Amino acid sequence: MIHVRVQDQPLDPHREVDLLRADNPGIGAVVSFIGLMRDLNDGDRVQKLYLEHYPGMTERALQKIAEEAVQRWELMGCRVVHRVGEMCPTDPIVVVAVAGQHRKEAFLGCEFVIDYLKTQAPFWKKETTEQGERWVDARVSDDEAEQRWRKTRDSD
Amino acid sequence: MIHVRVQDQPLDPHREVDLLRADNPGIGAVVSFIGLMRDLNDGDRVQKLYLEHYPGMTERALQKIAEEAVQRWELMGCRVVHRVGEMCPTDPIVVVAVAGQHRKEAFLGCEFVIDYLKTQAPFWKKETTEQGERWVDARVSDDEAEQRWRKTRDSD
Amino acid sequence: MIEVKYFARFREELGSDREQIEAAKVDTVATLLTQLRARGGVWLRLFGEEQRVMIAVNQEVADHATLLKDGDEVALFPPVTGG
Amino acid sequence: MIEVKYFARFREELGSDREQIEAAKVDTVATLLTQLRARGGVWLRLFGEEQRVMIAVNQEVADHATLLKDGDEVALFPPVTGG
Repeated sequence: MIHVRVQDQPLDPHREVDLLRADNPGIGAVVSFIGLMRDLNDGDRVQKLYLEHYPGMTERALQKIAEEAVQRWELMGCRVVHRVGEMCPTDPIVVVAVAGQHRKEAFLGCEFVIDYLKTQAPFWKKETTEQGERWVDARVSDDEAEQRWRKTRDSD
Repeated sequence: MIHVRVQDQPLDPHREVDLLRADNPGIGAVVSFIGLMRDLNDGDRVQKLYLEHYPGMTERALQKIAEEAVQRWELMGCRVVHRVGEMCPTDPIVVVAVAGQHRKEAFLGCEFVIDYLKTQAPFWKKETTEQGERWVDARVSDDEAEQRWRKTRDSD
Repeated sequence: MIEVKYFARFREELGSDREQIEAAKVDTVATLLTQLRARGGVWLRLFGEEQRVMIAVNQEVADHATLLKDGDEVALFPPVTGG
Repeated sequence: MIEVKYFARFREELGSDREQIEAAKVDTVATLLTQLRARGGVWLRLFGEEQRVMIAVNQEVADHATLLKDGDEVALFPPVTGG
């Protein structure tokens, strides 16, 4: 029901959604998030993107986040697949696909997973622009997105 | 950039996501919702589902909802496709696929569209169980989900 | 004339999906509903004051106060259940 | 021994992705960081008090107070930017 994976091969989001849904006629809602490589970041054209991770810890972090989402919203399934290595604009970087009986919990679970992944899972982006290579800085907005789940924890 | 459609043929969610993304390397986030026919509703096994709509008004309502979402969250695309007629468990009933530069607006836009669709777009479900046919009642939770967007309107 | 359309459960219970009503007799949705209720029986039951009836005029959401004129299309239907 | 791993920008700037450090000399992450800073130069710059350094011990998120023992794996890395 939970599946997490890190791969350097191109990512097929549709396959993850199909595997999530397979053989479960009790699923009423599937929400999926696909993060894609943009050709523009902070105003500069980006030609290539390189993603580094921490083998072992990264998978553990993803597993933990997915398990928490499934438990918290009683999801019927959650798949998180993240690509690493070198990629080009329009390539999928990450897919989070979540299944539930109803839409509310599927949306919450999916957003929770990607918000936590952004701030907790050890991945680092390095982009190549016309000016050369640069490591991407973390966004304050990502920290804020994650914080929101902590605040509402007791009031769920 | 906006596409809405009502069809009686089986729905292919992946195709809608592909069309949404096509040829736009500026898209950083795609959020999609797939509503699926469940084999269980209110405790009863459901064998078949029939969906009726109001040709003309339904498409207008979907178009209006999609336009509002795109404008409100500056989305880069929104596709809403809804199936009508007869269908079976696990069949997709509706797909809402939304593209944005970043994930936050894509999640909000997608949820807004499906919440409004549920309460504003003229579709009606009739299900066949072992006890016979019955029209599905509207859910109070759907009204509440829609209300939320009105409340936050001024504070966006 | 005003064309009145019925959908879903209303259509089935009334045994009709549409009818033409004399425009001169109805100036708002409220007067149209009053006229339909006056038929009694299933009409009174479906369109009674306490019932949830959704209304569209010319394919836009409307309410009891919406004005009607010759050539308008009015639709009456139960709360929607799509998605 | 304690194995210390460096990732991403830290790895590049230090020109090293890992090293072994005598366990007897470090009892917490804080003392490990103090020892690294004492090397000066790029070490002081990357691991200075005001820098954002994320810490993992045995592949779990940790902080300055986390205790260290022989055989532990410590990772130091910049704020993550995946997804």
